[in-house]
Amino acid sequence: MMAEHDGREPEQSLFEAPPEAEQERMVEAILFAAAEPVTVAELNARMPHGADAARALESLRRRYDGRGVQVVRIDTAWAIRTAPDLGFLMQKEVVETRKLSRAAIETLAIIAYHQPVTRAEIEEIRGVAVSRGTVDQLLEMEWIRFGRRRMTPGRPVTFVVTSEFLDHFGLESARDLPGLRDLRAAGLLENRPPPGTDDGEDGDQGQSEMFTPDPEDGNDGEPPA
Amino acid sequence: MMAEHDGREPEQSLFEAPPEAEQERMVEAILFAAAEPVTVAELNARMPHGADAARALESLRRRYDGRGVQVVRIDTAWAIRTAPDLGFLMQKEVVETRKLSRAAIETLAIIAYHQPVTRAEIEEIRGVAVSRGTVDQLLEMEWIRFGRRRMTPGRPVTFVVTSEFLDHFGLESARDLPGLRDLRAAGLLENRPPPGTDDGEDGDQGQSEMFTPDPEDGNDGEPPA
Amino acid sequence: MAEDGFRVAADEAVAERLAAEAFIIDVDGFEGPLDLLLMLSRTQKVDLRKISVLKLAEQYLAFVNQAKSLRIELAADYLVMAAWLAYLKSRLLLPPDPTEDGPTGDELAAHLAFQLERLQAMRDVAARLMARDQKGRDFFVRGATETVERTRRVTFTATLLDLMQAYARIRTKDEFRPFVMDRKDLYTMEEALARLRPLVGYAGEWTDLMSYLPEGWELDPMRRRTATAATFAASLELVKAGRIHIRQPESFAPIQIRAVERDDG
Repeated sequence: MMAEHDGREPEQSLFEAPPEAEQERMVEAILFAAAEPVTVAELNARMPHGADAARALESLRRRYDGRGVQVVRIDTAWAIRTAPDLGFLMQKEVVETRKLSRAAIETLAIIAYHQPVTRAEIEEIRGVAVSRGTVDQLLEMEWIRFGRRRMTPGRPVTFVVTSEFLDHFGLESARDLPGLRDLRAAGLLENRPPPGTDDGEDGDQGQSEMFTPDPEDGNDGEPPA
Repeated sequence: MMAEHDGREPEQSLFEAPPEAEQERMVEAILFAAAEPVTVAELNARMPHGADAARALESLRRRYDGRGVQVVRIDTAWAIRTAPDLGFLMQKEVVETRKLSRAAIETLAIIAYHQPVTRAEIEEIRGVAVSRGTVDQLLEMEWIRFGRRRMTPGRPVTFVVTSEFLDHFGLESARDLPGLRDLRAAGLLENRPPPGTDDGEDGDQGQSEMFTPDPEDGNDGEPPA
Repeated sequence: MAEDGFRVAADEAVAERLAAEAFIIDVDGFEGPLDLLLMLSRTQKVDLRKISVLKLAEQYLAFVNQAKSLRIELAADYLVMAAWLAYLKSRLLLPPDPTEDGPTGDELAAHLAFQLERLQAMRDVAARLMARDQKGRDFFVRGATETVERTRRVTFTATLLDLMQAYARIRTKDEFRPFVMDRKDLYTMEEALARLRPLVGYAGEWTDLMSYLPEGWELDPMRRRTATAATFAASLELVKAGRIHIRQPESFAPIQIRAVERDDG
C-alpha cells in the first residue's frame, strides 16, 4: 500500500494532484452547475486531493475576463454571472404598435382642439359617453394631462394635451392644429372621397361612418398641404 | 479589456450589427443563463438586429472545446453542459431519477430507432403488449411525444422522441443514435410484415425514412408535427 | 437405510419443488413468448442469423410440455405460440405442398428469425443508449439560471391625419345631431359601477338589484331601462371581481345581490 501523503505541503504534492489546466476545468464545471455560489473551501473539498482551488479559480477568472460571463465573488463564495453590460439580453421586450382606437383618437382630437376641456364637454361633443379606459390610456401615453379645475359647480377637472403630444404630431403648439376651414380646404370634410384614395380597409361600420369624409390613405402622418 | 478582434471581417453588414467578438459574448451570456437549449432563431431574436447567432455559436463552440463546460447542439438548439468526464465532481448536483423498467427502456429504444412508430409496431417488435403505464411514463418524462397519425386504416397515432430525449442522452440529433447505421444496413429498421399478411398497408411508410442518410441537409431528424 | 431412502425421497421432492418454483419465476421473468424464444435461441450458441428455427421450435415445445407436466399455468399467448410453432415445425419437416397457398415454412421461419434478431438488436441499442452519458448524472445543466423577462409593451400610435380626420368627423356629425343618442337619458355602466361599489359593502342580506337604481331614474321608462341595464351589467362586473353574489330564484323573479363576506373567501 502506498504511504499516505501528509499534505503539509500541498504545493509539492503534484504527484497526485491533477494538472493545473485540469483543475481549472473542474472549477469551471462546478461553478457552472452549482445553483449557489461556491466557497473555495467547498471547491477544495469537491476536487481531488491536492488540488488548489484558489489558484485554479484565479486563472479561471482571468480567462473569463472580458467574456460574456464572468467569474465573480459574492461574499466569500464564487459564481459565474452574466457580464453586467449584457444584462439587457436577459429581457426580451415585445413591442407591439397598434393604432389608437377610434374612441381614443376622437377624444384626443377634442382635447387638442378644445383644451382645456372637461369630460362632460368631451361627451357633449362626441355625443357618447367617454369610457374611463380611453382617458386612462391617453394619460398613460402622456399625450394628455390634467389641466386646472374648472371654476364651475363640482369643480370638474379639465384635460389638456402635453408637449409629448405636440412632439409626436410635429406641432409647435396646439394652436397650430389646422382649423375646420383648413380641413375643408384640404378636402378632409368633403363627402366624397378624393379620387384614387378609395380603399375599403376600414371594416368597422360605426354610426358615424357615413359621415366620414374620406377613407384614410395610408399611415404616414403627413397631412395634405 | 475587450475580447480579441479578428481583424479580417468579411461581412459588409458592419453598419449595424455588433462586431463578431461581441456577438460571441452575447451568445455566451444567453446560453450560460439558460438551462434549456436555446434555438438559433431565439438567439437571433434576442440579439441586436443584424447579428448572426449561428456563426457566433460556431466560434463559441470552438472556444469551449476541451474546457470544463461545453457548447453542445441539440437538434436545432444549443446549450452549455458540463464536460461528461467531470461528472464525478458533481455528486451534489445529481438528481435521483426514477429508474426505468426494462420494458420502458426497450420501448424507448424502439421509438427512438423506428420513429415515427405506432403502438402496434412496438408490440410487434417486443412481442408483448405495451402497457399504458410505460408509454405514459415516457410521455411524462417528455422523452417521447405523439407524432403524426399514420395514414393507414384506423389512423393510429405514432410516437417520436423529443429534443428533451436528445438533450438527456447528449445527442445532436436522432441521426446520431448509437449503432443506427449498422441497424439500417442490416435491414433491422425495416417494417417487414409477417409473410402471408396483407402488406398493402405499409407501402407508404418507411419508418426509417427520417434516417435516410443525407448528411448534407441540415434538417433535424424530427418529423414535422 | 429406510431413513436414508426417506430422506432421499424428501430431498427429491424438495428439489422438484424448487425447480418448479424456479420455473415459475422464470416464466414470470419473460416478457412474452418472443422473449422466451430469444433466450432459448442463445443455447444454440450461434449467430442469430444462422439459428435453426426448427430446433428452436422443438426447444420451445419441450419447454411448454415441461411446464404442463409441472402443472404450471402458462398464459394464453405462450400456448398460441406453441400451437403456431408446432404448425411451423410440420411445415418445415414436410415437403412443400404446391397446391397450398400462403407462405412456405422457410418464409415463416425466416420471419421468426428476423423478429428475434430485431428484438435482440433493440435490446443491444437500448443498453448502449442507457450507457451513454446522461444529463443530470454525467453531465449537468446550468445551476443558477437567469430567467428571461418577457415584457410586452404595447405602444399606440396615431398620425396627425388620423387626428384631424377624427375631429372633422365629429364636427361634421354635429350637423346631424338628431341622429345621435341623447346623452341625458343614458346611464353608463361606469356610472352604475361607481354607484354600486360603495353601496354593496352594506348588502349583508339578499337585496333586490332594482333598489340600487339611481334616484329619479326609475320613473321615466326609457331612463329606467338604461339604468337597469347598466346596473345589471355593473353587478356582473362586481360578481366577476368577487365582491358580491348574485341570484335569481326563478325566471323573471327579481334579481338579488349580496355582498361576499370578507372571511368566506
